[in-house]
Amino acid sequence: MFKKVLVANRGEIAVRIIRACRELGLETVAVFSEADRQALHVRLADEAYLLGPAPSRESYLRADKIFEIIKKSGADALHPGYGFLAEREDFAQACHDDGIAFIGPKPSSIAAMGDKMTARETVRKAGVPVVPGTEDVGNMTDDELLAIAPKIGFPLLVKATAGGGGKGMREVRSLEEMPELLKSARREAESAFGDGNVYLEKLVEGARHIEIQVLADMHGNVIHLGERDCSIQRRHQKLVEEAPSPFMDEELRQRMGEMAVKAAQSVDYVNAGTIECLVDKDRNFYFLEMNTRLQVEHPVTEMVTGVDIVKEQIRVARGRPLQYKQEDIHFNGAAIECRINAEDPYNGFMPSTGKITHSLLPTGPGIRVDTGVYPGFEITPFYDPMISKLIVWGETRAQAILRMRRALEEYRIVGVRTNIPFHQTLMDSHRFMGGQYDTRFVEERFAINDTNDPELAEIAAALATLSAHQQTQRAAQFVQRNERDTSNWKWVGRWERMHR
Amino acid sequence: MFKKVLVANRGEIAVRIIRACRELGLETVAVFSEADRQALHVRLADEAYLLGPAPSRESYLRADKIFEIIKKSGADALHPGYGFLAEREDFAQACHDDGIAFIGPKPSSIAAMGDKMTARETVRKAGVPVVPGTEDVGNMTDDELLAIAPKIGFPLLVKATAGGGGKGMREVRSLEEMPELLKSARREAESAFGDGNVYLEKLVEGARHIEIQVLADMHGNVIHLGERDCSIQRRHQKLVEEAPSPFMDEELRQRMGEMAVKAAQSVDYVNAGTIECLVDKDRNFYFLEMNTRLQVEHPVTEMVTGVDIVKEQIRVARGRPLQYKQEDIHFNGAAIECRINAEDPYNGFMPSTGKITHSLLPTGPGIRVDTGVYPGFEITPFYDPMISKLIVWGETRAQAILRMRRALEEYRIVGVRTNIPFHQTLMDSHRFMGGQYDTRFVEERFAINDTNDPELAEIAAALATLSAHQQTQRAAQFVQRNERDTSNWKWVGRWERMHR
Amino acid sequence: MRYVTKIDDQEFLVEILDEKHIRINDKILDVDFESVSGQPVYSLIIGGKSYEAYVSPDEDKWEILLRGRLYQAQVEDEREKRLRAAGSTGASESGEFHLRAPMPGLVVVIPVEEGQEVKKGQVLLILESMKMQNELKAPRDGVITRIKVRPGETVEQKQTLLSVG
Amino acid sequence: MRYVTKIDDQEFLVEILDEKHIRINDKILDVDFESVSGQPVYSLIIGGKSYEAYVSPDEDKWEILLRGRLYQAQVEDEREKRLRAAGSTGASESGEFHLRAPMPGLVVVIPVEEGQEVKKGQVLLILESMKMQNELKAPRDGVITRIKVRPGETVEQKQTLLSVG
Repeated sequence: MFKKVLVANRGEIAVRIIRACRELGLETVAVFSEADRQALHVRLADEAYLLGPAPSRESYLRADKIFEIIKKSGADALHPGYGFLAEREDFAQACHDDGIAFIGPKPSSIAAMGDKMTARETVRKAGVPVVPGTEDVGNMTDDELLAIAPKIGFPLLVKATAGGGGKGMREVRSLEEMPELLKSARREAESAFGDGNVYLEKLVEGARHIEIQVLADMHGNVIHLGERDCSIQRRHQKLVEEAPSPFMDEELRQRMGEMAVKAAQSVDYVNAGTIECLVDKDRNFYFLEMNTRLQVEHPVTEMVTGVDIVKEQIRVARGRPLQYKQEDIHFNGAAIECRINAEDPYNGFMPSTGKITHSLLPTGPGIRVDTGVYPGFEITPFYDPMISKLIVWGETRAQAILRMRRALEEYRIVGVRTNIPFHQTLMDSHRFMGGQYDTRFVEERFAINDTNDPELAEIAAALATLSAHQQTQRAAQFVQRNERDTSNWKWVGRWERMHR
Repeated sequence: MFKKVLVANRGEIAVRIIRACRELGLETVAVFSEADRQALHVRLADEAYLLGPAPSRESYLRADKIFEIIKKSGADALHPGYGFLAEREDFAQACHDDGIAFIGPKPSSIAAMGDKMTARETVRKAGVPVVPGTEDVGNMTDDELLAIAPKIGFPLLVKATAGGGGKGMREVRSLEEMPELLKSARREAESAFGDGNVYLEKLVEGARHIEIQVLADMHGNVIHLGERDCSIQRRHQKLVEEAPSPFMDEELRQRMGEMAVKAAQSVDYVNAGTIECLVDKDRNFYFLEMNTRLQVEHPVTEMVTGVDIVKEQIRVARGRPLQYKQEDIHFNGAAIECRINAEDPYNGFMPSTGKITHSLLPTGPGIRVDTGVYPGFEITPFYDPMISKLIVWGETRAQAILRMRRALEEYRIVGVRTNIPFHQTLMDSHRFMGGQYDTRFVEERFAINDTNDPELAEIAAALATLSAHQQTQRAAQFVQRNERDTSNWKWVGRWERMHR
Repeated sequence: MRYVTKIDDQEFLVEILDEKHIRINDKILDVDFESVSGQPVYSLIIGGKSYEAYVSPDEDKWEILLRGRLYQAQVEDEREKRLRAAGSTGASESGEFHLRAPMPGLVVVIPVEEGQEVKKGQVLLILESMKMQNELKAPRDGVITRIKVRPGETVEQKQTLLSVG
Repeated sequence: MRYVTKIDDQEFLVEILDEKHIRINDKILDVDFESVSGQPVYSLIIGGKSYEAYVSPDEDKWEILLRGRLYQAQVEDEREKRLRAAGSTGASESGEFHLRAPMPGLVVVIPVEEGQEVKKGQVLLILESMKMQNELKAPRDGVITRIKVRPGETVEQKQTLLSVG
């Protein structure tokens, strides 16, 4: 039974894991890059060790350094979080070889699901439906892919076999544009995963992205915690997730739940994992991939089931049987998560960096904020732009949406631009409220709010004018004072005070 | 059906109510004193109006001003929160007379329960057990009270008939000290409630303070939401509340629940209210008083029952029947609330004022923070020192305590002293963990942590030395630079920069 | 002090009467305008209504983020406006456009060449930052006059990358 | 630089070796010491362990609030300490004590008079603030030498209320 957990990650998920460990009485070891000395996970952990310079390849991806720190700190378990080393079979294997409990699945399960092509084949053999696409396993050249593409039919998706999080993914509408898109997909995949291999999959249009959370222990028990609807995406990046899916009914939930358990069993799965599916208008579902790790969006499931997924991961990794049987899992109310990214929704969602000078978190009943940042912290260009997750729970989906609206309206982050206005517009949109959306909704049928509410425009005009006036007045005062008193040091003193 | 709610309060409770209104689609009107222009309730409300200068008597207690603002804003409902005008029969009546929905009980219920002596008599007649004490109703002189006291027996409590929140309450151990204590109790009661009248009650020793939350609608439905244990008090001020009580069993809960419903019915109660009781070692319970309003500690009940008490208050005030029947109320897990006060636990819990320069809220699963303050806000001496409430939920009481510990450890408030270290010591105490406490625990058997952990003392020494060293170095650098470059303006510029 | 403030195509005549009153077009309103915590977040109570917004200057405009909407306002005092109206008659705004890095990052690809004609919305450069490949696009039609960086180069925020004439 | 730091009755010999190393008594440790957000909150990573504490000067001491415990430390550099040891021999600390208002408030009652003897812990003054009546007590035995305020008077934070000789 391990006692000290190294958290091989950063940001909100490192904080989330440290909190779970602390609540279970386990010691925690944080690792950090030079850019993250003051990051929240470093501040909250019992121990903290420097990995290296800011870029991930020189810090959070340095497995060798992490093993050094494991030795130095005496950690006997490791939680990889998501991203970075979370889905590296060799890394998980190295943990096992060193007698370190890896809080995640077996290396063989990671391998089986990590290569997306192999995964498709494995679950297909277990009777799980998959999206039509390339069926051979192994690296394929551009020429091979270009030859197969017409057989699958357009539109299709180029996807990284080592993929995840939408990276290295491209939509292809015709054979002509395919060579260029293959190149950029491989480039992004290479940069994100160190593996430029890609495969093809039919693009299922009008589909929803629905995923099933599973939990499995070392004693053969596998349960599912229902679904999350993650169809609100932009450039294949999830932006909003909710549980339950407004599209779901009990019969489909049961069918998909059984499928997910079967898929997990097909790779002898242990710990928490997620089966991602596309669900078309006719409620046919297709396996997309399995994420063999904790997901960003796990809190929505926690809020409707009451299960603390991270604590359960840790218990399972300690060899304990699952605390719950399938029949213990009940769904209560509705939860929604908005990913708050440091990016400018009014400027093509361009990432925004800088120091957070001030923030005000929404709080109160039914609100949870998972964040790794705080006022004074600097958002650097080295990592993911997601700086926090705002999760709300309501007795009904309508109440959750209303609560999310008020929480978004309250949330202040000063110093970087955020996509909060995007979420506000989304929560106001009738299609979202009606649950009428698919994975193309944001890109094809949604625009950030720029309608001109005449009353608000007048207020905006007042705000701008008062600000401009204040600026003019200050400048005038400065000149006046300067005229009154020109002794050098007083002048400088005032100038300094004004520019603080 | 009203549409615009004036919130006649400030601080965290005003924020709590504004949030509930917003989530129900109701407009909100805030009122504020000159000290509260930048308070969170003013920032979050749809409308905001100045009441007057900082002292409560010139602002939040000015019913006349509030009625002016009701007219000006067109508000058609009023939520009084707790304290201030919440339990003033005349104020509630004036609302009714003006056609304003008062979100609370009928004036007659407030009156019946507001005079604590009358309340005792009323519920006693309805068969509810009360603590032995003065039985006559009406103002009593010191001489009368001194004559009755020996018959009740010492120790006893002097209590304000218009009381609440421990104000105007004094413990009396002997007849000799009684005259002085009567004087100070009357003085405090006069200052807090504008009514110096007091009565006497036997002091039940070794008792727990357990209260039952009730909800009643206009259609004769009355239910209870179980108990809260509020025995952790200092100077009769609640500091920590939890639900369920570790002392409770199902049989006692049922008996007390029935009693609470009966007590509410005895005054024809509508809306949310709380029956406060003392429970002795032998599980005998005695009615203390009924609070005819929302309580500070309502969130712990919300977290274990899933009922949003404030929203339910509003629904009931709109004439709707209760959403829940008694059999719909289930208790899930355990919740604890710590009241975070701006006071110095290392200096006799002396109130602490000043500007909050920085804060970091604990967040993550199972945490709720209800607060009215934020970085940049000034804590003034005019109002209650409670600046926020930290509430946690856990699957079990043990998990809730562990979660509260990690949340308290994370919570940072810079600029004022807080009682967080008190709560940390409490959460570490074996007696609290074991549920072994009564209302005297904090004052008689508890000391703020000052044990000298040798490892931590060494760290403290390192921190102090490094801080002192840094200060010395800075001063030295300043002298050096000044020697190098003595031109006036640069000198001042540096000095200014250093003292920012 | 009288100002003319323009949002989209709408003009507001705003007069600052004193510290607590302004006139917008024909309405006189009570105002109470304060920065929150010394930040570019402002609380405005106007005619009893309470608003809070991010307000920041952006070159010659003010940006106001209010209730999830972004407004861009041009504020001129009346005198300035009269002067401008009397003087230059709507000078052409088709000068050279300089594409600057919106954040620090790594130049991945520059799919255009100097002298090449480009269309509005065409990708001019791909910049990697925060693990994302960000496409920087042409704000209008034009010709690439100058490219100042190369693929593989690390650039600072606001560094000029290329120019469109 | 060598310091002698005293907490309660325990002395620690702390030597600042360089920016990243200190010696405490006989142990040499890696340190990484930074203020968080420019606040009097410090993050200290020492020998791999991560701590965070509020650190603030309080007259001639340092107060450190660490993991829910308050430590008071006296830091002297070795030279100072030697000088002090050589010089004055533990001067009496029984000078006049000035009771100051710990916060702004209203003086309600002063149950003592000038010239009166008081015991440690005896109530000297009741100050109303934050709706509470706060009892200010004598920190030691003594005699009231001077009372500077009256009941009903509003006082500022740190204002001297009375003196005990």
